[in-house]
Amino acid sequence: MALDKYGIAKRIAQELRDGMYVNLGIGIPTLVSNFVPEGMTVIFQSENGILGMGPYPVEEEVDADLINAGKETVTLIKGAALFDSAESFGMIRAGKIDLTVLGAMEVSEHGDIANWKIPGKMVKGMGGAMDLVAGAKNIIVAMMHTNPKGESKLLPQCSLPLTGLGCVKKVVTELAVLAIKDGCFHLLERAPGVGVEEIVQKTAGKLIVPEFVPEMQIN
Amino acid sequence: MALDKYGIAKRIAQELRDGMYVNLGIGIPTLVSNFVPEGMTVIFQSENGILGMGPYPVEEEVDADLINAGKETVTLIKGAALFDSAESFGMIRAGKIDLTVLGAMEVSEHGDIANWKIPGKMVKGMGGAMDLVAGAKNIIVAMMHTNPKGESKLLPQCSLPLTGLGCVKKVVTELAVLAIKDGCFHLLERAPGVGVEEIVQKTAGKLIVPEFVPEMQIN
Amino acid sequence: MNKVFASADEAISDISSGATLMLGGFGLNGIPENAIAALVRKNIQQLTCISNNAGVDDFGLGLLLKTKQIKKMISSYVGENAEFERQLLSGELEVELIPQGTLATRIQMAGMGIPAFYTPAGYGTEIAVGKEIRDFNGKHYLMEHALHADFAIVKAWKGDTLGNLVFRKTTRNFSTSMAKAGTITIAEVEELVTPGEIDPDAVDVAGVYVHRIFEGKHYEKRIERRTVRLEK
Amino acid sequence: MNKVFASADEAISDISSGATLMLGGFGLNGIPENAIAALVRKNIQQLTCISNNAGVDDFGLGLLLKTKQIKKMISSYVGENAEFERQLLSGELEVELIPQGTLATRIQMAGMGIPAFYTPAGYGTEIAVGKEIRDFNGKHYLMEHALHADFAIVKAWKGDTLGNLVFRKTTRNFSTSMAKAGTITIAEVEELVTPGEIDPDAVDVAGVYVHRIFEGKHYEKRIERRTVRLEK
Repeated sequence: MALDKYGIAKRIAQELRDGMYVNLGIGIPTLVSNFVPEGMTVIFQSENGILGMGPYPVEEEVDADLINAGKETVTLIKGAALFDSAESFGMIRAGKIDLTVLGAMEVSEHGDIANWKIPGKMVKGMGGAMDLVAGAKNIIVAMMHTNPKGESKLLPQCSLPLTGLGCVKKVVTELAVLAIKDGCFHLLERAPGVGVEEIVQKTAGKLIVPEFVPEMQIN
Repeated sequence: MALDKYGIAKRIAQELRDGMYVNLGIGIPTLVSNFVPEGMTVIFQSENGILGMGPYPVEEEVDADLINAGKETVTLIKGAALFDSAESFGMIRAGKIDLTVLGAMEVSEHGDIANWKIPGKMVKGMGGAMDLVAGAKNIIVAMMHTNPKGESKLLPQCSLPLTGLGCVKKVVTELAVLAIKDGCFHLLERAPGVGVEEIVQKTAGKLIVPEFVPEMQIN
Repeated sequence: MNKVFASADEAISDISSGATLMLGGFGLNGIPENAIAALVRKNIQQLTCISNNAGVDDFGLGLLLKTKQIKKMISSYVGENAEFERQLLSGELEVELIPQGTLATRIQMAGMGIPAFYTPAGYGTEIAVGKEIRDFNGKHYLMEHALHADFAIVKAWKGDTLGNLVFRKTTRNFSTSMAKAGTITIAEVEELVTPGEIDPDAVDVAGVYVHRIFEGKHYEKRIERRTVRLEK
Repeated sequence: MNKVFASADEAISDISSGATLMLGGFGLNGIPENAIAALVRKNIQQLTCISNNAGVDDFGLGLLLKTKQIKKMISSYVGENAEFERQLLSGELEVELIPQGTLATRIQMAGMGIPAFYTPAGYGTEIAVGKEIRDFNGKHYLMEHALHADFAIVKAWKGDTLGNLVFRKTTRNFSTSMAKAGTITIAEVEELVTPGEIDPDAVDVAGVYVHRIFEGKHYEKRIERRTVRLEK
């Protein structure tokens, strides 16, 4: 059965390692912070100027001066640090952030990503996405395998305006975990109960399928 | 009579204006801070990371963590700010420092300055001088009119390796105040009792002498 | 040396139509509420506003949009504002979108006297069109230029009469860099104190960058997305 | 996540001969005393040291000079050290002199992921020889590159076990930028505290930049020029 958004977040959380500094985009990526494995220290960065972002505040903790990049009220963990946007993007650009998780409209077999603009629609802006994809050491995309029309979002090349070139290393969808390498998607895992045929059929880009494709271990 | 180093510092202090941010080099320039006119607020920057440098500490105030760019123990005025070297030179480069006063080995009629290197001698380094002359809005040189051999230090062009090109606006020596403009030194004032002939004789660069040259008012 | 102004209206009194302004804040977080209100009252037109976002319909820069005082926005993300969208689609408003890190760094560089620098953000995208592209150590970078403004308007937590500023939590955002990049920098603060009341080690923006300062009133500090959890 | 080391010797144990090091401090102000002593004990050779100054004969980097562990110094001013001068004149030591602001900014840019930038410092001087020169708005600038190091070694006042650092007074100098520029950054602190003891608003260097931290011992904090005035 295809994963729901929590399932995708749980699977991505399995990529976390102790000591990682991680930036999570808006949407499904944000949910990943709920599934940090027990006993592991993972520090979340928010590009508006937080290292050590904590959970949402309880009502009495709400502080208008403390928000995340999604403009939501948040808290700080013990040992957090605050800084300005220039410093924050310096940190990102210098490769100090180990992992960025973000959503996408399209990903190509070359690791290109498009997630900011649909021609003909009102463009809200790229925010920090172009800086994040150009700077982070490792980028995982969390998205649905297909768009609402049922068309594959894993393509030979992106049709939408790009956010970044050749930067995505891994994609986690409701159906599969895929690595991107040497101009191909590589099927690593399938969602529990999902058949390889469905993934093949919904992946428009070149897809390498090994003989045995394990099921994701999600609980 | 030619000025002593205090006289030079006093004359330079007359260039200060209320609200100025000023960086003083090592030597005679440092003395300028002793002669800020009454009722005027002038804030001193030290390029190792101080805005609002105060006088030397009394014995009990000495703090090894607080020095100026000359590596001397100093104090802070009320309303001082501390920062790192990158920030400090950003401030300098962005033209936020209104006036820099520094010593020189040679100054040319084009405003070039040489003050860091003598070929054949041990070179200690330019420190912050090249950044200061390239960044400050206004540069006054405090120096002796001639070198120990009696040769003019105000030259058609510098013979020593340059610190900066076309950046010096004014020179104050033990003999005179001179502006630099349009490729000439312009004699503005002479030290009390010093004759124009002596200044002319000791200035090797092109020198414009007006009909009347007032005496400096120093007390 | 007097940098203290009695009110927002006095502090912005010489800003005229056609000016380029930087306005600090991220969304509604840390915005110069008093100065924005004064700009609305003054009703100057044709402003170019450099700000990461464009406020919401009835707060922040949205107030200046509503009164049609803004000719052009330079931002990284502008998605929270229906009036903005209307003006943009009707051609009344011009928008230049810049990657957030590039925007922050271009402003920072202006305050450091660095006219241009190289960043990888946007390489291979439409942002790179017309820009110098260069390789350093096998990676591609775009040349980007420092971004200046006639006036930078920021809001800090505390400030002293010499212009030193201290910020709280995430309100630093673009404000600290903008404060250093304005030809004239105007700071409004929640609390204006005398020199000596701010620890020199705690200053976020040194007074040298700040030309005018005033104590703001009635901070609303509106929250754009109030997210809470139930249990402690 | 464990960044805490028991001693300077353990923290520097994998630095080997030929490494490029950044060492924080300005003169003797804010230098990593414990790490320098450990480097002397370890007696690794052929070091390239990036540091604004070279210490004095019997303290700071002078200690590493005395034991002839340094192959090359990259500094802005090196004038306080007789042994330095002897080694330089005899050709044992190589020196690269860089304008202080250019040095500080090249280090800062390394920590910001910016490979190159333009600065006016040194235009028209021998520093400009061989460098790209470019005009921006009618002024001449040199292109300068980011400066990296295998290890950055800095000394802060306080630090926590997550690597967050706080500095006192003028000890920030080059240390805050170097801490962000090292491939591996090692910080020694006067006081090592647990997370939560440092106010997040007061952090000078965020923990993400710091890979190893230890509490130093017996800080001497030698003063290079003790200048005092008599009356209060």
